[in-house]
Amino acid sequence: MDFDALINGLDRHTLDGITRGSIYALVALGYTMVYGVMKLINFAHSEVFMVGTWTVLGTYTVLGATAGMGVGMVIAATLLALLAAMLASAGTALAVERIAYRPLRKKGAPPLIFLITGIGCSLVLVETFGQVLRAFFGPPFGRVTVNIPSVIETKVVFTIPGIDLPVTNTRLLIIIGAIVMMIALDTFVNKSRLGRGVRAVAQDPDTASLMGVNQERVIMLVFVLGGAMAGVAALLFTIQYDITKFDIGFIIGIKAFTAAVLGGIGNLRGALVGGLLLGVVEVYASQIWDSSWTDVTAFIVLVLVLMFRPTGLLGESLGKARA
Amino acid sequence: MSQILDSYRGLQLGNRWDRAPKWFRTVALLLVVAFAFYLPFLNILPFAYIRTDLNPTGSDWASVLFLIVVYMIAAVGLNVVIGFAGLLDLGYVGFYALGAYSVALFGSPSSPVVQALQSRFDLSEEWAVPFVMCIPIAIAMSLTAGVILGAPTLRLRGDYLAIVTLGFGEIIRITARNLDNVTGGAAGITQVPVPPGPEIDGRSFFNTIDAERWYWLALVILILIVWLASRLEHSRVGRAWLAIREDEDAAAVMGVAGFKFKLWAFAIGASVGGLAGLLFGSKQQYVEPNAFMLNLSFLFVAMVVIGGSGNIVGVLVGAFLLTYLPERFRELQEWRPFAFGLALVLVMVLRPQGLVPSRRRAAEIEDRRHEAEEAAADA
Amino acid sequence: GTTDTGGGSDGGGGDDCTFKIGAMGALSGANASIVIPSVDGAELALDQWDNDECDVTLERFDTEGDPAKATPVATQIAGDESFIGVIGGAFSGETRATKSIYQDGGVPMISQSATATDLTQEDPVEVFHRLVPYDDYQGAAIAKYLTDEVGASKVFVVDNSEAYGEPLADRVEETLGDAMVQRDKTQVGQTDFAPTISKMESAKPDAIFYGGYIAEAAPLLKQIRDAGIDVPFVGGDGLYGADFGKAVGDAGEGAVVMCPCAPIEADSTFAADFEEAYGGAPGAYAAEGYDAMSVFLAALDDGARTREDVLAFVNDYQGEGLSKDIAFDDNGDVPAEQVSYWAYKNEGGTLTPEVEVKPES
Amino acid sequence: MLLEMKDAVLNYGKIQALHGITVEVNEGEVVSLIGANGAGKTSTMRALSGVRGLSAGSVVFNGEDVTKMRADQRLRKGLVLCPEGRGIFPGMTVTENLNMGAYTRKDKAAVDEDYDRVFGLFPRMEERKKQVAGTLSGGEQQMLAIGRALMSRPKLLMLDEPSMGLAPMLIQQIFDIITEISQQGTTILVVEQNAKQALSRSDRAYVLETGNIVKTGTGAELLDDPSVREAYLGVA
Amino acid sequence: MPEHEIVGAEELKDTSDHDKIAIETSGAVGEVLLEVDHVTLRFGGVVALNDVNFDIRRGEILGLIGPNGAGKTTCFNAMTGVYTPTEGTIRFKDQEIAGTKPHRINHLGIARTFQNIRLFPEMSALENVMVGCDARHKTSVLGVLFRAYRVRPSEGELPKSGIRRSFAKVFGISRHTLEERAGRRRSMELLRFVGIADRAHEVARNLPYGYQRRLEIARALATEPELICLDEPAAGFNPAEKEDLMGLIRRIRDLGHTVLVIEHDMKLVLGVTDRIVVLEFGQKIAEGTPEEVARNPKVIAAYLGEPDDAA
Ligand SMILES: Nc1ncnc2c1ncn2[C@@H]1O[C@H](COP(=O)(O)OP(=O)(O)OP(=O)(O)O)[C@@H](O)[C@H]1O
Ligand SMILES: Nc1ncnc2c1ncn2[C@@H]1O[C@H](COP(=O)(O)OP(=O)(O)OP(=O)(O)O)[C@@H](O)[C@H]1O
Ligand SMILES: [Mg+2]
Ligand SMILES: [Mg+2]
Repeated sequence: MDFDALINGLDRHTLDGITRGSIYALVALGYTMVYGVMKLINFAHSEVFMVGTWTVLGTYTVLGATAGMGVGMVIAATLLALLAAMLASAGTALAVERIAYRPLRKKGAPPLIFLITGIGCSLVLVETFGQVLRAFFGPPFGRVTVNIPSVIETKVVFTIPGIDLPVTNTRLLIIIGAIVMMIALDTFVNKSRLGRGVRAVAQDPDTASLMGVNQERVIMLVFVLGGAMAGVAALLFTIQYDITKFDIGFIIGIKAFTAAVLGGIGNLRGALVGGLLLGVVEVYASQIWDSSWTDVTAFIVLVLVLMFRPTGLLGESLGKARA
Repeated sequence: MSQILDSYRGLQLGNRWDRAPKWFRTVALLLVVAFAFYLPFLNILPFAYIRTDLNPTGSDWASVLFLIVVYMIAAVGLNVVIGFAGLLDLGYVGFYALGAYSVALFGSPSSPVVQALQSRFDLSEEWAVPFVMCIPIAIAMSLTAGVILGAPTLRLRGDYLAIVTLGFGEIIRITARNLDNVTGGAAGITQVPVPPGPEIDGRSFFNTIDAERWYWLALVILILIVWLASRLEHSRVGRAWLAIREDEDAAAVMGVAGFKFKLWAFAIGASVGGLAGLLFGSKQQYVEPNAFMLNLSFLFVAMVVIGGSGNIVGVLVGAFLLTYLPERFRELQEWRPFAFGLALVLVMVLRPQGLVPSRRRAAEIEDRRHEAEEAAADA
Repeated sequence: GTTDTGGGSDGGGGDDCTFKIGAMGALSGANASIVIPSVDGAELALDQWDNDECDVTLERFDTEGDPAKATPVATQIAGDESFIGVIGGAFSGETRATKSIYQDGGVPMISQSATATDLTQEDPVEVFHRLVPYDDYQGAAIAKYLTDEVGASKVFVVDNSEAYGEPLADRVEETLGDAMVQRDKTQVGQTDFAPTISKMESAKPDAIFYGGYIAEAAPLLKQIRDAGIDVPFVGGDGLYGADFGKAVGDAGEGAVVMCPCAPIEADSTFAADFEEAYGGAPGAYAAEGYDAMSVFLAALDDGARTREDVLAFVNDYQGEGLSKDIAFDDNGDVPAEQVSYWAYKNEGGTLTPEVEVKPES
Repeated sequence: MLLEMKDAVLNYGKIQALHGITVEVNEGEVVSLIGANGAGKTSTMRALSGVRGLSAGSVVFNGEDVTKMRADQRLRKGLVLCPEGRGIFPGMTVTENLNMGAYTRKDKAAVDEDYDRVFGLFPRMEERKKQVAGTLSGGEQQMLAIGRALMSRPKLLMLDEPSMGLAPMLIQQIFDIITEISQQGTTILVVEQNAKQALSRSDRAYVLETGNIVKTGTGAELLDDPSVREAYLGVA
Repeated sequence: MPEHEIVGAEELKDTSDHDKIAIETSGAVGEVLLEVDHVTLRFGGVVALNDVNFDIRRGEILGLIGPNGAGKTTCFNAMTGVYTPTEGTIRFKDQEIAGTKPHRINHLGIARTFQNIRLFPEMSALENVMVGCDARHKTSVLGVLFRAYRVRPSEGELPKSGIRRSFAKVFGISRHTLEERAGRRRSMELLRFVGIADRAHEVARNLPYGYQRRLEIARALATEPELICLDEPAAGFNPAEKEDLMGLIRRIRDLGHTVLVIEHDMKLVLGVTDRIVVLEFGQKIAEGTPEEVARNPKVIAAYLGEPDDAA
């Protein structure tokens, strides 16, 4: 155990943790929104993210984007990739909803069944990139790790004075991007009319429809929004890590789901808090021990939090009536 | 439309079974059991087509049968947790791992734990805890783990429990991987002991070649477990679980000690899982942390749900199909995971009540479906 | 314990020479790309075999690299007398789980890629042989490369916490002794290595060794370079493969991969034949797969017709293989002096042989 | 005619709850629906509001066939149900619940006016504006539900047992409010167990028995009908 | 194994036999059974109960009335362990129960129904009641699994046929089996008692509202409570049905239970209760016989309004 390493670089590790956590938070939004409305863990959401990363790769390839382009080109390519990733991820999320969830909803199936079709969909999507597309198109599809050009070159943009902590452009982009998206989404759900509809369906679908809320539209909206956030996460992820892989979503998905629960699943702000906290806890843990213990530490922190706050840090946004 | 007919057909079969005279049911059950014991030798066409070794690259039929039965045991145990008590456990593999690791840690002469004991108590190098003693150890370890995990977390509701259990499964695996000097680390432990038995042809009774003996052993245990589990289902315990599942607060006010019963479900599920793991580790004679990845937990849940959560027969069918089909259709090779995922989605979308649903669930879903259909006024 | 239902062959004794050879490993799943080329290599050896008397087929058994799936396969092979040999297991875990089954069945094994030390050093079985040196040797060779060729005196050692990377890094650490500054671990599936990078920044190493696979090495290396750490990066044979250069991109320029595999000349007949048959350059352990099959075929050429015969032949085999000069010691290992280690440098996305390293034995 | 439901059949799984009933409501009327437990009153309301689809029959509202419309589409046309058991949103505050009532409305100023109107009718709601609705007492929830329904400015307001669980004084009040709303021009269809109150305030009424309409007439007629008196008024 | 045999089909024919479901009580009629002692309960700023005092005497039917939001249901929740009072104590049979877990309180002898029905919707009516009966059963989980606890059966409990009969004679019958049988019998009896035995095997969700209300009562009775609390049992009933319910409440008392009932229907309350406690804004404003309460001007002002003209 090495607490010195942690204490000495606390500022830096915190920044590392926040960067890591920002991506968890964005992906966690998808889990939390779907859960909030449908009381369902969308197991295929990790793959919604994965599709996003491939879309970024695809966009760069089509545009011929590489490292070291001019600033204008970089911005254009990044924005296009963002748009494409958001569209592709949202589309995937919607497709999953249509194929795997809607028919079950129509049949009034219990939640466990959704879990299994979710797992099934996840497997199908993973295999689509790992096997099906490879069989038809060959590389880069397949089971190997693929490089994504670092269109944005990592540079230190400024140093936080006082603690002398260098901040790179990619980090800044990730953190700011995540927070901006969170605020936008939160405002939308809490302030807009459609957002109110989302919350109404979350609490009582039948009554919501009696208030004039179109339930199907709301559910679609939720998947689209969650998917789009996963698309944003995908772009930010590729900017920072430069790779993708057919099963890249698996671990991030589990982490993001953990983050959602940590913050209080169903609660949008909880996703942000949970994501950042999880990221920070993980980085701290890898300093104190090493990365082989991060998951254990993270889960133990989760259990401790849940023991004192059984509905997560910020609690469920949906109140519970008794007797 | 055909679906509706299908599900009714399923129901009727169950009803007819219930209405059949008792002697008929007993005889039929005995026949099924006898057939199960005979399965490894099944060689009469066309039935033999179910064997997995027909294909030149197929795997040994009896070994596959053994694995199927081990997974069936695990699934029946998990069904107590998910199907009966309605608790979503996504870390069941943790208990399975504990069972396997217990027999390895205490029974294998090459395990660090045994070696520590040897040097501590001046025992010979061959000494290890005998297999028979490993059984209570394995059950006790997984049961204790179940209680330790359950006690602080069972108060959590539904999906919070899911993620905590998922974490538990990972913790077990990662700890086993990281604690090199206790568990052998990532390389695992070899020389896991096998059950005692007479020597035949210079080989111990439970050896690596005659897999059907392992299968029979597992089958006996499965039958025992199924028998006990069905006792639970149709008793005050089963009713209490059902009541908790439906409305925990109301159940408490009716005198059902929710926490106690949930903990029991967890403990029972855990020990059955441990038992399955023990069988697996012993047959394999080798355990390593990567055998207990998260995916296996999902697979166990899928077995329970696809067959018909809550119904023991359904769960057995689910475990059978999900283990058997990938082995039987080896020729699909690297397309198997894709086909598997597709099958999961298709089966569940077409038969959300499970392949062999419990009658209660089937009726429930059937009713809801009618309602939902009519509710969807915009066809 | 199996009844022979489908297998048409009545293999076994007599002069009838119809046999099967099994190849067991992860042919599907995430790790398949490390295994398939070696089995292709074996197939190529069989195709090129010139023998009128015998009819040999290669059967590919997929284990997904999972010991639980491998044991039924092993039992099947052991129970079917028409199998006179096995190529595999490809990974150490499945090999550990199955070698006692093959031992009980008397089936000779030649592994093309299982490198765990204990397989031959701790509890050796008679039937097991392998064409690759075990981790201890490899670790020593890597350490030697780091100190002698790179001239490093402060090496930062990282492993992936798994059965492959951890013992390898242990051995590197052991050999390096004081020349190692710090050790860290990563996880399979990890993408963010900020904690490791910050440790590196404070340790200020003059070289980095990574024992792990490509999926993690690529982002790790990228993040190392992003952080401005410009020291040599060396990986074990887990990074050996055409994928490495592609996955790591520009950041991987100059990274070194150590492999106990001699370079296959791009214009050699093997490379050309392989390319023709499988439409690509020979991948990981293709030559070892080829060699393993060749040894079995030589046994049949020699008149071996039973498992015992084949086993005896393999035990005593001596000959020149594609990958190295082949002979097995009592434990089933290729003696150290016959093995060559090569450092391959990633240049423009391809691994080009740089230098040969011999560990002191 | 504002609303006409013809030969409606509604099933719950194998159970048939409505056996082809016909209900009509004219503009400006107060119509009540009475019947024993399980007679199908709630089912009728569900069918009218679109929460459940019909297996057979049709619903015409304001001259338009709405049989195939979803509940939210019907609401936009002015057909509003205040459901049995209140169906408030337990996790939203009182204000947010009322807001939901005005979900489809865009006329901000008029909405604000309606807030005042609702708070005028139920001062308790104004006191509890910020309370989470799930923790309101039974009667308070009922007030909230009615208030919320009013927020959508219905053409036809359907109330399913509005007096259920209310204290005697409040029951009076609720019926007074119903009369008041009706006088302000909203057509009302009300299901009630409190048959005496309901009948005395209705222009017309239907009596439902096991999924069939067995009687219909003006409120006064039914009040005097001996069989109705015996079965629903508790007077022999 | 069949999920539900048609038990009690023949039993249905004979008329209800109250002795079979009457409970044994351990004290004298008229003594204090439950005492609510200066109980205050706050939710954040809302004071739902404010220093409330009253007691319930064995054998009586006590009414609890008050305007909406007065704190009646909250009072039930405090008595049954759903909420813990902020201040004050609740004693049942001289035992402090405030803060005790709901299931423990049930074992002590208090049962309740819910204002918004909370049955186990997917269980049959009979099973719902059996869950209640189980509260009094002793077999543990291990007992169910291994059935080692054997009881020498009486003649009536022995199976009729040969082998099983001798087996039961030698080894006894497991307590679990006997309890299970007794539970079924009693549950059926209770269903008949509340008048819904004809749909005993129907899933609770599908029962009409009135049946569900009565099923809740049967389920509560099954736990053999000394005190049974009914929260608005007549809500949604028409006058004729209310009349029936009044009879049922009286008969429940005759079985030996003490009854506490919350109800807004004054006709029912005045007609059936022995004593009434009135709450308003969490405070007790009156207590007394129905006649006294009905005349009390405070109650009229706060609750009844001008003389009730409802039927
Ligand atoms: N969701 C449902 N599933 C199955 N059956 C139902 C459902 N809802 C109602 N029923 C059945 O339909 C019939 C009519 O019920 P409905 O609720 O319309 O009666 P109601 O007249 O409103 O009675 P109440 O006065 O009790 O509210 C009853 O027999 C009831 O059991
Ligand atoms: N969990 C809670 N949080 C906050 N306030 C609560 C909670 N539960 C009840 N209350 C408040 O306490 C008061 C008493 O509620 P209670 O449910 O006891 O009323 P009641 O007398 O049963 O009324 P009704 O006759 O309408 O059912 C109400 O004002 C209610 O809003
Ligand atoms: Mg109704
Ligand atoms: Mg109340």
